[in-house]
Amino acid sequence: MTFLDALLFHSPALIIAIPLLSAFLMPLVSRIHGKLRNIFAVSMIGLTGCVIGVLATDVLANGPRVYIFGAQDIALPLVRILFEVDSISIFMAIITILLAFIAVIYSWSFMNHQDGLDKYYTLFLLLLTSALGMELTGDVFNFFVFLEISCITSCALIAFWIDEGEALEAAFKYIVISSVGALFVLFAVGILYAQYNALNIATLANALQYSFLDKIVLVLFLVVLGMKAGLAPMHMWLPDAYGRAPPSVTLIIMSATLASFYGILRVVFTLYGNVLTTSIRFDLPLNTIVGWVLIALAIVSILIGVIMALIQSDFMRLIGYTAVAEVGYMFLAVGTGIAALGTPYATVALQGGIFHVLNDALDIGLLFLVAGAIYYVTKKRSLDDIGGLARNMKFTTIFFFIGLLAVAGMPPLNGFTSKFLIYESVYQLNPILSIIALLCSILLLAIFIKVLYAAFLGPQLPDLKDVKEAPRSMLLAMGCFAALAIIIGLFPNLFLDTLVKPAADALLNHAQYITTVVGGI
Amino acid sequence: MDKRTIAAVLAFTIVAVFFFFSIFLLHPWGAPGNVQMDNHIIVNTQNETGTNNGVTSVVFDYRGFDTLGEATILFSAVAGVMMIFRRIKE
Amino acid sequence: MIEYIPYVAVICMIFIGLYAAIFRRNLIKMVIGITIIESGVNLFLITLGYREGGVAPIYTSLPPGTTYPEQMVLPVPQALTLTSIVIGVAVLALMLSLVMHIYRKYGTLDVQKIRRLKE
Amino acid sequence: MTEMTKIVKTIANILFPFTVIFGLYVIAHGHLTPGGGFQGGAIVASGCALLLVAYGSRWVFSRIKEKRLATFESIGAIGFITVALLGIVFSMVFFGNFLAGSHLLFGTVPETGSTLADLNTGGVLPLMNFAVGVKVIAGLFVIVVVMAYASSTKEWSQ
Repeated sequence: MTFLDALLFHSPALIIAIPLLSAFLMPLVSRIHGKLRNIFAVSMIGLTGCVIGVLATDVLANGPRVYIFGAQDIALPLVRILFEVDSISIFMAIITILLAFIAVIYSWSFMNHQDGLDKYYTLFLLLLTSALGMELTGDVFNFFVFLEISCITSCALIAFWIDEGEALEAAFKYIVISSVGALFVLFAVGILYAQYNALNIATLANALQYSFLDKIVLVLFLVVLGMKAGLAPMHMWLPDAYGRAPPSVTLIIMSATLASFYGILRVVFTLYGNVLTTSIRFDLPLNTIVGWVLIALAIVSILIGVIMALIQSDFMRLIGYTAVAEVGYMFLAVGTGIAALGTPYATVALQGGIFHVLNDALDIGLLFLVAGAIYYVTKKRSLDDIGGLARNMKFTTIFFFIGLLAVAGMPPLNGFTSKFLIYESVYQLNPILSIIALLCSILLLAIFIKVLYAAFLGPQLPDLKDVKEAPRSMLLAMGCFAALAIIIGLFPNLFLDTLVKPAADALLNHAQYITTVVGGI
Repeated sequence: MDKRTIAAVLAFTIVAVFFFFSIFLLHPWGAPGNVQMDNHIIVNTQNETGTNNGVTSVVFDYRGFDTLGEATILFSAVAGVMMIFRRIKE
Repeated sequence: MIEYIPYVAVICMIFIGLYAAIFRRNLIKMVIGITIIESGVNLFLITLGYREGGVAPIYTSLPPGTTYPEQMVLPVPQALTLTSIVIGVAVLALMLSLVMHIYRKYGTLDVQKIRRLKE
Repeated sequence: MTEMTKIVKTIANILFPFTVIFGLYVIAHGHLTPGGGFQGGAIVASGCALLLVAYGSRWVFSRIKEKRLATFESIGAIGFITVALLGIVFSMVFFGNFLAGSHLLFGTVPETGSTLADLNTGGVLPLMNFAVGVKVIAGLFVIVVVMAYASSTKEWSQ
C-alpha cells in the first residue's frame, strides 16, 4: 500500500478533512501573523485541489468509488454514512475547488484593507467544505447537513461589510429563505426515512416504489434545491446576495449554488432513476412532467434574468441577474435531457447543460472579479458614477471584454461551445424554446456592450483621473479565468470527452451507482 | 388586502390542506414500517461500538460524520456572530 | 385517527410557523416563526421513531424483562433530531445578530419601513 | 445586560457550581447514560449564562476575553477532528473506532444485555464527547456574551 494508494483510498475523506481542519486551525494561525494566514489558506486549498485531482484521475478511469466512514467494507443493512464519488460529483468538485482557489488568490489583495479577516477565511473554508461535501456525499441526511452549513456560512459572508445596511438586509433575506427551505428538505428526508428506514441514496433509490408520499418528497426537493440554485420564481435572493457581497465571496457562494444544482441532478437522475419512466395519471411518464416543469421555469428565469439585467444601474446586481439567466440555460438543457429521456439528443442536451455549468462558473466569475476590481479601485458601485476607465485600467478592460464575449456565447470562447450544444438539442425538442434562448443570449450581448461603453470606453470623468490599475493578484485571478475561457473555447472536445461525457453517462447510468453500493463492492 | 396577500393566503391554504391529507399515508404513530436498520443498531451497538447508549453510538460512531458536520455548523455560527459583532469594542 | 394525532400536531406547528414567517412584517416575529417550523420538524422526526411501549435504547440498568430490539425506541431519529436542534440554535443566533444590527442601523423592525428607508 | 441585585448574585453563586458539575457529569457519562457532548455542553453553557445574567455583561466581558473562549472552541473542534483522523492512522478508515475492544484507554467491551455502567468502555466515543463538550461550552458562551455585550453598548464604532 504505497503512499499514493493510501492517499487515493482515503481521498474522499481527505477532501473534506483538509479544508475543515484548516478552518478550525484558522483562528489560531491568524493570531500568529496576518500574512501567514493568507499563505495557509491558499496552500490548504491547493492541497485539497491536488487530492481532488488524484481522485478525479481514478474515478474518470474506472467508475464510481465508495468510501464508508467507520468500517472497512459495506455491511447490509447499510447503517453507516458513505461517500459515493462518481464522475459527475468529481466534475462538480473540480469546478468548486477551481472557483475557491481563484477566489482566495483574488481576496489576498482585495481584502487587505478590511478587518475581521480570520473570521472571513474561516467561513470561506467552511463554505468550501460544505460545497464539496454536498457534491461527494452518498447520504441524504448528510446532504441536508452540508446544505445547512452552506446556508449559514454564505449568510454570514454576505453580511461581511456590516456597515452597509443593504448587505445586512440581503443576508437576512437569504438566511430566512434558506433555513425555511432546508427545514422542508429535512421534512422530506424524514418522510423517506419513515417509509424505507434507510438514509443512503443508493439503498433508497433501490427501494423506492414511488408512492404518493414520494411525489411530495420529489416536489419538496425540486422546489428547495431549485430555490437554492436560483431558479425563476424563487430567485429573489440571488441578485441581492450577489450584488451586496464582496466579489470573492460571490464566487464561493456561486459554487454552493452549483452544488445545489448538482443536488437536483442527483435527486432526479439517481434517487428517482428507476421510477423516472413509470407513467402516472393520463399515461404521461414522470420524466416528461418533471422535464417540462423545469423547462418552463428555466425559460421564465432566462427572461426575468435578461429583462431585469437590462434596467439595472448597479454593476454587481446586473451580473447577478445575468447569473439567474445563466442558471436558466442550465435548467433548460437539463429539463430537455429529462423530458426526452432515452432519445439521442437528450444525452446531448445533458452534456450541454453540464458543460455549461463549467463555462458559466468561469464567465460569471470573471465578470464578478472585474466588477470587484472596479469597486476596489473607484469605490463606486453604480454604472452612472464610473466612466472612461479604459485609459487607466487596460488589463481589466481586456478581461471584461473576454468575459462579455464568453457570457453572451460568442464563438471563440467557452460560452459558445456549451450554448451551441444546448441550442442544437433543445431545437429538436421544441424549436420555439431554442429561439427564445438564442434571442436572450443576443440580448445579453447587447446589455454588456452597453455596460462596456458606460464603464470603460466613455469620456473620462473628472474625479476618476488618478485611477490606477488593479493590484497584481487580482489581475492574476482574472487572467486565469480569461485564459481558461479561451482554452475551453478553442479546444472544447478536450474537455468534452475527458470530463463532460463521462459525467453525463454517470448520471444516466444510475444502475451502476446503485450496484456499487447495494450489490456490494 | 391587496391582491398579493390574497394570492399568498390562497396558495398557503392549498399547500396546508394538501400536506394535511398526505400525512395519513405515513405509518401510524408507534408502529414503524420496516425497521431493519434500527434493529441492527440496537442489537449490536454494544459489541460494535462498545457503548451501552444506542443513541450516542449512532451520533458518534455509526453516523459520526453527521456530528462532524454538526460541530462545523456550531463553529460557523460562532464565527459568523463574532464577525458580525467585530466592531463593538470601544 | 388517534394514531395520527402527533402528525396533525406536526402539520399545525409547521404551518403556524410558516404563516408567521411569510405574513408577519416584524423581523423578530419572522425569526420566531422559523423557530416554530424547526420545532415542528423536530417533533415529526421524533414521532417517526417511536415504538408502542418502547424504552430508550440504553442498556445501562435496563428495566428487567424488556426484549430488545422489539421493545426499544428507534435510535436514528433521535440522532437526526439532535443535529437538527443544534442547527436551529446556530440559525437562530445568526438571525438574531443580523436583526440586532438591522435595528441599530435602520431604527425599525418593520420590513416595509426598512424597504422605504433603503431607497 | 445591567447588573442584578445582591440576592440574585448570591443565588447565582450557589447554583453555578452545581450546574457546571451536572453538565460535566452528563458529558463524561455520555456513552453510558442519556446525554453526551452537546447536551452536557449546553447545560454548562446555561450555567455560565446564569452568571452573565446575574453579574451583567460588562463585568463578564471584562473578566473573560472572547478571544480566549474562541481559542477554547477551536481547540475542542481540532480535538474532535484529530480523533477522527487518528481513525485513518490506526484503523485504516476515517472515523474508525480504533479504541473499542483494544484494551487501551476506554477499551473494554461491555457484555451484551442489561449491564451496569462501566466507564472504561466506548472506545473513541468518550474522547469525542469531551472534545465536543469543550467546543459547545465555549461556543454557546461566546455567542451569549457577545450578543449581551452588543445589546448593552450604546454606540458601535461603524
